Amino acid sequence: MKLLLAPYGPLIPVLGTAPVCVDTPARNATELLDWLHAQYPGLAPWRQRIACAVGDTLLSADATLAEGAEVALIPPVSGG
Amino acid sequence: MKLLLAPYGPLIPVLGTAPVCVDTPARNATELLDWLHAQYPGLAPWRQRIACAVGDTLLSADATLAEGAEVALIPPVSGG
Amino acid sequence: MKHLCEHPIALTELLQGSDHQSGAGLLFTGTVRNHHAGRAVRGMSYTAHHALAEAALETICRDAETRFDIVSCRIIHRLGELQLGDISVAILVHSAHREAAYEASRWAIETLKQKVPIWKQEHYVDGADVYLDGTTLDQAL
Amino acid sequence: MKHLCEHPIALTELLQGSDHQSGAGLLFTGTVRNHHAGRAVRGMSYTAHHALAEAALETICRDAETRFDIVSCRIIHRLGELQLGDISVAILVHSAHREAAYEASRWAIETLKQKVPIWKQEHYVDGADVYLDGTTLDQAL
Repeated sequence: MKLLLAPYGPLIPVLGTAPVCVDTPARNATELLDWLHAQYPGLAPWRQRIACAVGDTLLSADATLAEGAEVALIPPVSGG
Repeated sequence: MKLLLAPYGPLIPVLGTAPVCVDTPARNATELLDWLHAQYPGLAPWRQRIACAVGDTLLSADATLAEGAEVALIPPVSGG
Repeated sequence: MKHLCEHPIALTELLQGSDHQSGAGLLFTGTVRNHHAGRAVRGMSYTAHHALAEAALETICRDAETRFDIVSCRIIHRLGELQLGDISVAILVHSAHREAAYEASRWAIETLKQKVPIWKQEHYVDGADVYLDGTTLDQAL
Repeated sequence: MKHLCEHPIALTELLQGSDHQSGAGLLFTGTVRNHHAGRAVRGMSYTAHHALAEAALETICRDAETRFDIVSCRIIHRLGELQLGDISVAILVHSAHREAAYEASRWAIETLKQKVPIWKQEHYVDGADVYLDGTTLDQAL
């Protein structure tokens, strides 16, 4: 399935700037992150620390992904 | 001994505005307040609640008073 | 007068001057409210023992800077006739870390209310003028 | 954008509009510091997931107004390139009594740091650019 990823903050130097086009067998948010960690060893510091969002909705672990979806990758936040 | 009293805040409606000239046998701050309470029953709500100052110094209980001194009478404070 | 003022408190001026050491700023303002203990308020008068109040406010600022890990503490208290919404007191604290700013600011306003010879007289809509009961100074006799 | 802004935060505007219900105002500001963990800082970049950050900041303001006895909570967070001394975040709380203002303000800044998708990248005098390690969202997988 093709997805458009939008990495944020410290994920940009690892994954590149949005849109990052990927073709992945992942069907839901958890599988997408597992797949990304396998593809990008540079993501190791963010294991279990990335949230996914589509539009303005944060995704639950089993949220299914639609072909062509734009998925935001949200690392730990540091505003203030 | 003659003193010039300067009442502040809620003491003004009771004692009048400064300078309030008094002639009192009091020799120190405590005696002055005892004497004032006897002279002005309206001071009853402020029994043991008034501090005395000369210039920018708050007086201790036994601080002696000089003839003609200007004594500020400082009731409970309510700034802020 | 450094800490007391007879004119409206200029917050913009107070806030000016960036301070590259500090990461946190905390500005507390006290404002004349339109009600107190169920009565409608139309205004407020503040009076002070000027010399003692200036000295007490200066002591609070310096003590705050000693007791807490802050860069600076400034206090301005207004005197005279205030209207609804007017600012009666402003306390500005700068610090490297925010915890200390919150603690110092809170301490400064509480201490001000206990130690500084300033008096508040409320003017009610019904025409009454009332001095609020305050905090007795430690030096009271 | 209601809570995010790309230009310098106008404190004077934020502070305007007297509120006759409230007796206490508390303005917290976070400022770019000239040092962090022993390194000399020359500036900072802030980026955000705009839609999520706006929604998260709005939720914090409304939650603060529900959890604490306050009249209002406003938050503005700056994005883009900031210089030393620039304000990155401003939180303004109004309340009838000061206790609630301090509690709500403190809660708002702590919650902002934990929940809002904004990222800080520090630019050091030595040329390095470093994203600070942040707080993992509850929804992280």
